[in-house]
Amino acid sequence: MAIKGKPVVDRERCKGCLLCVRACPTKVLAADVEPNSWGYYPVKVVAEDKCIACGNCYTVCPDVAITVYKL
Amino acid sequence: MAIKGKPVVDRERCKGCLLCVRACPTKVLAADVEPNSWGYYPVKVVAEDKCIACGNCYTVCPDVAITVYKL
Amino acid sequence: MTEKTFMAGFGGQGVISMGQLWVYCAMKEGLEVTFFPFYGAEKRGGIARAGVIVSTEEIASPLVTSPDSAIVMNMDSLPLCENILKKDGVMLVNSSLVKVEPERKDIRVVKIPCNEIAEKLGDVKFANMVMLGALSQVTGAVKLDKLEPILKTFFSESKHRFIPKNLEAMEAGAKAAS
Amino acid sequence: MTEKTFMAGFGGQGVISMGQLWVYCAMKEGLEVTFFPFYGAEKRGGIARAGVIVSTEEIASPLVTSPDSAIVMNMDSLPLCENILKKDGVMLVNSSLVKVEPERKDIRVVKIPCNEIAEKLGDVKFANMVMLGALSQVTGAVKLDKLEPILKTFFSESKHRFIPKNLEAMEAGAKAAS
Amino acid sequence: MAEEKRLMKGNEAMGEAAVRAGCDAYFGYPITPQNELTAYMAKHMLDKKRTFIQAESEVAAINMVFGAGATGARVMTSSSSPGVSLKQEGISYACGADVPCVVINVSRSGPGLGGISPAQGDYFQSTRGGGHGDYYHIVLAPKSVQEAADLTYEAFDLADQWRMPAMVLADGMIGQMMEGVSFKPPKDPATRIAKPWAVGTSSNRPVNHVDSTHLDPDEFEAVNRARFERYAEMKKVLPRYEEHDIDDAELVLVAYGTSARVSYGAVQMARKLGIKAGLFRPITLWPFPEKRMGELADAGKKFLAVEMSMGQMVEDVRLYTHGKSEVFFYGRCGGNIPTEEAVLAEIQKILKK
Amino acid sequence: MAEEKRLMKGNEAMGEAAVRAGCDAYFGYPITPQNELTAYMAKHMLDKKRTFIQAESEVAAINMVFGAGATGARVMTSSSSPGVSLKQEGISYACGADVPCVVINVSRSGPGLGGISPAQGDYFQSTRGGGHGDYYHIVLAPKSVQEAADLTYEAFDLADQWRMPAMVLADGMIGQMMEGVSFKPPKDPATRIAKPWAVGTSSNRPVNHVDSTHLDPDEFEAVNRARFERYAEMKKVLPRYEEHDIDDAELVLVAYGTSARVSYGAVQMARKLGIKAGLFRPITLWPFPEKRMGELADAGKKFLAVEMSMGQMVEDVRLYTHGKSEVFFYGRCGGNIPTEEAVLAEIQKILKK
Amino acid sequence: MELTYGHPKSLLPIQTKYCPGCGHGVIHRLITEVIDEMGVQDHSIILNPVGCSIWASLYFDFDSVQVPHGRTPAGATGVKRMKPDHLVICYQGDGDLAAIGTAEIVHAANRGEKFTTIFVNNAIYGMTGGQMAPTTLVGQKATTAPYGRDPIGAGMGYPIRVCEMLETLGGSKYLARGAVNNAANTRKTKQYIRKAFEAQMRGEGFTMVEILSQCPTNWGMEPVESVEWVESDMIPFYKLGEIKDELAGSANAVKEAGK
Amino acid sequence: MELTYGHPKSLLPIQTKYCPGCGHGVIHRLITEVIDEMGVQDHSIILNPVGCSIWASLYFDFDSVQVPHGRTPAGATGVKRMKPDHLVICYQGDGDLAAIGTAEIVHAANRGEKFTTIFVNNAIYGMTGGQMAPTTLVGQKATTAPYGRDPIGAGMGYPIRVCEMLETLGGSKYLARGAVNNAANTRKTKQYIRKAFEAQMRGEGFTMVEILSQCPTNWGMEPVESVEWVESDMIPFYKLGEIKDELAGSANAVKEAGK
Ligand SMILES: Cc1ncc(C[n+]2csc(CCOP(=O)(O)OP(=O)(O)O)c2C)c(N)n1
Ligand SMILES: Cc1ncc(C[n+]2csc(CCOP(=O)(O)OP(=O)(O)O)c2C)c(N)n1
Ligand code: SF4
Ligand code: SF4
Ligand code: SF4
Ligand code: SF4
Ligand code: SF4
Ligand code: SF4
Ligand SMILES: [Mg+2]
Ligand SMILES: [Mg+2]
Repeated sequence: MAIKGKPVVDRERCKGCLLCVRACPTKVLAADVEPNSWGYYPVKVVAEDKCIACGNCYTVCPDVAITVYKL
Repeated sequence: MAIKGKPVVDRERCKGCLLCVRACPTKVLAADVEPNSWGYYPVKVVAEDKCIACGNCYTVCPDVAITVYKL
Repeated sequence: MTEKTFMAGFGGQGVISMGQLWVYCAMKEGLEVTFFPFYGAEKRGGIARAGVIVSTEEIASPLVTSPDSAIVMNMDSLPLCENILKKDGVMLVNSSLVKVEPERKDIRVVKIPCNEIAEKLGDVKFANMVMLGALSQVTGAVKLDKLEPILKTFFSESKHRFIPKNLEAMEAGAKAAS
Repeated sequence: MTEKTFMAGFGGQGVISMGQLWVYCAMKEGLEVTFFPFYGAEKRGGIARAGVIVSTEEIASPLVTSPDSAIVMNMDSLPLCENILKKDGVMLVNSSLVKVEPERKDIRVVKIPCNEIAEKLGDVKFANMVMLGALSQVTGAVKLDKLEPILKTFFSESKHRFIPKNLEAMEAGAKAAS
Repeated sequence: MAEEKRLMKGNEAMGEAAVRAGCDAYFGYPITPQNELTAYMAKHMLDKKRTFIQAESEVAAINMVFGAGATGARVMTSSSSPGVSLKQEGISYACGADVPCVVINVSRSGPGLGGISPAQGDYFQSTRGGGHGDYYHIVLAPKSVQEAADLTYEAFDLADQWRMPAMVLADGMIGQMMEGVSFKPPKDPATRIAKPWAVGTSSNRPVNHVDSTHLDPDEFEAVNRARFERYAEMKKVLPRYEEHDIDDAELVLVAYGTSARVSYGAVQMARKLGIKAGLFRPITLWPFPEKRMGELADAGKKFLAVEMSMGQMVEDVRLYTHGKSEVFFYGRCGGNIPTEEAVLAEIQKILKK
Repeated sequence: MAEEKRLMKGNEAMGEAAVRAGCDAYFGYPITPQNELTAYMAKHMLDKKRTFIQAESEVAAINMVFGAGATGARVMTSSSSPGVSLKQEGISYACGADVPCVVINVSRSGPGLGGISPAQGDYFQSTRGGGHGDYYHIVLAPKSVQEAADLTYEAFDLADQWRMPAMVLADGMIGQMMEGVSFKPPKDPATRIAKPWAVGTSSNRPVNHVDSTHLDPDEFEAVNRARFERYAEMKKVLPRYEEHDIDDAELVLVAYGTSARVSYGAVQMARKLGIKAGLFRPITLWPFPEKRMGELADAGKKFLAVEMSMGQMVEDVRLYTHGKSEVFFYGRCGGNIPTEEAVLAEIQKILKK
Repeated sequence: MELTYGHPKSLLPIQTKYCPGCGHGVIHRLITEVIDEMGVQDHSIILNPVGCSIWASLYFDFDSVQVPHGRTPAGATGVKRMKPDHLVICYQGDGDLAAIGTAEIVHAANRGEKFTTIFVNNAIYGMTGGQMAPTTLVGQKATTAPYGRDPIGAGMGYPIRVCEMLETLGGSKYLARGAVNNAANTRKTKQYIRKAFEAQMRGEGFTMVEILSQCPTNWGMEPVESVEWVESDMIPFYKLGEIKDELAGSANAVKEAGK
Repeated sequence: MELTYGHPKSLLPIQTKYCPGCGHGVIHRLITEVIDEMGVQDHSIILNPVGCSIWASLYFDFDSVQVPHGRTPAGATGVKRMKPDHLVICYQGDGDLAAIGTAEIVHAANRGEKFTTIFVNNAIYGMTGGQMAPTTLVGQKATTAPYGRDPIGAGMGYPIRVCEMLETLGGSKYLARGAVNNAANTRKTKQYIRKAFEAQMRGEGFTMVEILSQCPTNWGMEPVESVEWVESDMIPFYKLGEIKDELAGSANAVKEAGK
């Protein structure tokens, strides 16, 4: 059975660099259209069910704005 | 005919390091026993006829205290 | 005449350019000017601030401490401006982003929905030009009548096509404030 | 009592050691002392100079400017010493190398053939010890009676065998000066 | 005909002035708040096929300056406080070898890493020779972008004339702010003073050595004394200052650079309140206008030194008023700039008005 | 019981004193006339399994000192004039981060490369903060080999106590000459002051940062002001000086280090001639004994500053006598040392006797 | 539900002042991950450089020392000699390490100082706003190389390969070059860091991990563009991998592998 | 009778202050021989280092500039950029070049500055009286390494091979190592100097000749012993020869040889 994961984005820490979006093999993440209180457009989880808990998003994130759980 | 040379030592410039004595292939030079006015014991020419004008003495001398003529 | 203005906004809102254009126009109108930006530790983001002075006299301190006018481009800038604006000063507020009222009652508040006006003109980026027009209208310190040629030297060639929109935005701001 | 001595000679004649031993002995005899060497730009060769002061009082300037006594170890040092020695001062001359007479007439000259005496003892290197003995004899400022134990700490173990000859040289110098 | 006024940052204006003054070579290392100056030089010196080098450090930069200056070229470096500390050895060498050059310090808050905001804590370093040995060099303190340009332009001539480094001490405010500025025309290289002492200039002369060492102490001392005679001459002809409302002033504010601007504002405010305050602004920090200072002391003035420091120039005010006057001090530091209001309050406190 | 007197060079004596004071680490770069000190430390620190590093430069040395000092260790560096110029940035950082350390300057003649002979041209650099920003540090000036040892020994405690660099400013004469010296017993490390601010000391506390930067100007200013309060406190308790024949003196010679020795000789000669001269010798150059200086000025003395420089300390004499006294200056430079005779002549000239 | 990728303990949960996409943030996290894994948080001391990472002491939850620009290796030498049982990290930018601090890094490496240098090579001066660094690529633009780095005409020099230069020195024991431009490189970089830290704690000589790091702001790029530029332009010149590995541990590893 | 080996014209006939047997004197002569042969005496400028050769301006009969200890390459950069048609010589000792001046030599070499460095490696600090240099051999005694240079126990570092380090830099074009301990090596060293000077005048990049040189005084040896120690101890570690030769001239030479 494929591993399932759950990424959690901290909207306030995220600076919207989109490196995680690029790094995610299964396109779980995408840019939000609402800015956070710093004025950045953070990412949001758009396809949680596709997450395979690979940790790429966490690994490339410069702001530790994503944490990943294994289900 | 073998080349003949004539080394000329400037007693006052010579600091008596003896590097030329070491470098001379034909043992033309040797230390003097009389010091110069600086208190150094300069070298003197002891076998001028053996000089082959190779320039070794000049070449190693740190004080340009020897010049060599070709006869 | 001396008009000291304090401007603040989110980094990226064009606060610095707004201040520079303000003093540039003033200089071309024969006034003495100084412009002083403040930078935080952040390279990007953070609050952008500038103090500008235009005057018919030699300018003493270039530091804007109790400004005659203040520009509030976003929420975070409001407390800064309230804190510093002099009694009876005028506060120009970008009401598109600043939804609360200033607490101080001894100042005049002019609200300009800069983002909305700018968006109507096609791009929220013109918001600073909207505010510039408003500032001119409200204070009368700088006429901005030389803005067009100035924008030509201010912008690189490739951006000259945006000049008409910028002027439009400025005028829209002036109108909104009148 | 204060005795200021200026010492000069050819680099390698042991002028520095002579000065150091002089003040070392003086210190052990309970006197205040200072020793100051001068170096030229040369690493080897050149003139070696030192100014030493021994005194029953606290020593003011460590600089020896008009010494009570001067030691002339070689020809080149003669003008230096003549120049600096105070009126009525005593000049100790190594007559083995210094063949001319000092020009000044207001000083006392004591000639010691240091090199010859030293060579008689087996090595010209003892010349400085000969002069040391003479200095003690002539000035009476330092008795040198603690020289032997001092030489033990001054020389490295491997050179201790030369100590007797050094003492002999010192005594021969004293005798030559008396 | 005067050129049209331009709106420029102080840093850029100093760069343009240097280019016009005929700067042949610029050597610098990045540091805030003077980076626009280095960037300006990069662009404009390269455009003009002159020498621009981003040195590996401030130490390297000042020694490149030394080398280039030794050839008789017009050379400049710029930095800010910590970087200027690193240049102290080199500045001492340039002073010891009488090599003209221009050094700009856009000073920031210290000590240590401090902050990038404006400050005036480098007054001692600049005017007392932060490096080793006995020396001084010219120190010019502009109060505006225009003056920053003018003094930079002039610094090249002064350096050549007096054969020494000329420093422009501009605090971070002067470097960072924009004002209108118009420039002097570019210098004709032919007007430059001859430098027969320079290396690599001609073969029809005895060799030249540009150095700062002397085998013989007496010779060394003579060279130093000759330099101090030059200093004495400079003290006579070079001091420059600006005065406002001095004549009837009870309290004379003494300030340079940005703090002089603030003080001027405070004086104006005071006058409006009928308080007799005036401003004395030294433009040359070295040589300090000590003669005028003494005259003002003799005239019975009180003084208030206003600085963006914990009190450095105030020592010169004390020194040159010879204990004849009451000398007060008001200073801010850490990147804070005194406000006109605070200085006014200080004036009122002192004059009890 | 006091140890037996030893005959030592000043440089070696300072080394031995540092070892006894519990110096944990020494970092230095060779330079004449202090080389015997570095060599002494090499041998004795290695023998004691303490840290000795011949750094790649003076800049590296002072920053090694900073790093080691930040851990709370007792650390020292030594150099001579040009090398000390290179350390100015680092010293400013140490002052800004309140890192205690001992810096020895065996000063030589300058400016520039200058010469290896003794001089006192680094007074301004030492006492006014040759580096950037507002700071001072302790400066101790020994007059003899014994005092060089004593002050070095004590410098470690003072540095720790006041959390700042303590500099021993010994001219080349003090470093090079030999005199008798007896030493204080080695320090018990247990007597050291606690350093809760140091890094790497314990895990049962919040983290420690040893730095000199502050994001907020107000916070930065507060830190600076607190440091200046410490300075004010130091000015009250630290100044130290020696006096000779002051009471009835008409002319007070002011001198430190070697020139104080010379001046003492001149005073003795003067007294023998019935001339009323005295000597005031500051031992702490910073904080300068300004209070006592003021008292002497009030007592109507004249002053003659004697320096191996073109006149630096004399500025402090002028400053702290507040224009009340005539202040004269006699100086030599370039490696020349004033003679007792010349100073006496100067005394006679001034007093017209 | 298990937290597999969570915030490292020794990294404080504070918003950094770095620009969006900046490599410094990733590198900070890697350092703290390794420290957490090794359990040495309360025995770690970092020397933060003068550069964009000057405020790193706000983020790292262990002691720090902050010395002048470029002198971090000298400072770290002082720290480590006094605290040999601590993990001492010398964090440096490319201006800091390869320009003003050249002498300090060369000699610390040559002395075999037993700390680890984390060398952040972003081919630019970040903090001061985009000046040329010693590692700036040929042709790359910078405020002080307005027409691109020009080694020949303007004499601006060539990009310096620091690992290769330090390789020539006797005291350097482990020199590796990684990148943080994608997940794979980032993971490998973490391994290098771990290897270096472990070697340090075993008391081996000088260890350094050079990390190619994106500076979107001063490169004038979007973050995503910038990580691609690392791949397309930087990595071809600055080859990734272990440039020098003379660690005792490695020899053992090799031996074991050979069994 | 023809004077075949006579005093070079551009070397003043003044007794030097060097110790008997010191290599500096030989090196001075070689430099001036080449200058005379090239006929550039009145277009030569030398930068003398702070070291035993500080007084070299007394001996060389052409212009000189004297900058602070270790900063000669920076000074020479300034000189050469202003006087590109002059032969600019940067004379440096091993303390000067490889310790305090590490950053300056690395970056001058990397920028490809068009002057020639004459690097006198005598494995010791001569002028200051025998302290350890970065080039001091392992085990060699010095006043600051009283028990011999100890890279491991005392962390004193390893002898640095400067040519090999500078070889890694893009701007260095010619790096050779010679010695003046006997006539043959001395002659070869002269050839290296000539090649470097000629390349400089052609405007090629950075050129340097490292010269192993005896310091009898601080090695505590007689001069003859000292030249033998160069042979027995220095040369095995510091291999003689042309370490890097990317000169255009050389390529041509190679081509021509291949005809
Ligand atoms: C002595 C000194 N010189 C210059 C500076 C200015 N300065 C601060 S950071 C920096 C360089 C930053 O570049 P880098 O080391 O590459 O770090 P990055 O910001 O790119 O991470 C410089 C030149 C300084 N603070 N001190
Ligand atoms: C800033 C500075 N630091 C130190 C010195 C002292 N100093 C003079 S020469 C020298 C080193 C000489 O060694 P090297 O460069 O090897 O030349 P050598 O004498 O061996 O030819 C040193 C450290 C100085 N003059 N200036
Ligand atoms: S853990 Fe992997 S799959 Fe899941 S969101 Fe992150 S990158 Fe995508
Ligand atoms: S990598 Fe991190 S900061 Fe960047 S967009 Fe994704 S979550 Fe946000
Ligand atoms: S030229 Fe040759 S043979 Fe003649 S003396 Fe010199 S070394 Fe000997
Ligand atoms: S090599 Fe020169 S200095 Fe040495 S002994 Fe021979 S002639 Fe004299
Ligand atoms: S400027 Fe560059 S290095 Fe600095 S924080 Fe921004 S992206 Fe990072
Ligand atoms: S100390 Fe050494 S390098 Fe210096 S002159 Fe003497 S032998 Fe030559
Ligand atoms: Mg960088
Ligand atoms: Mg050497």
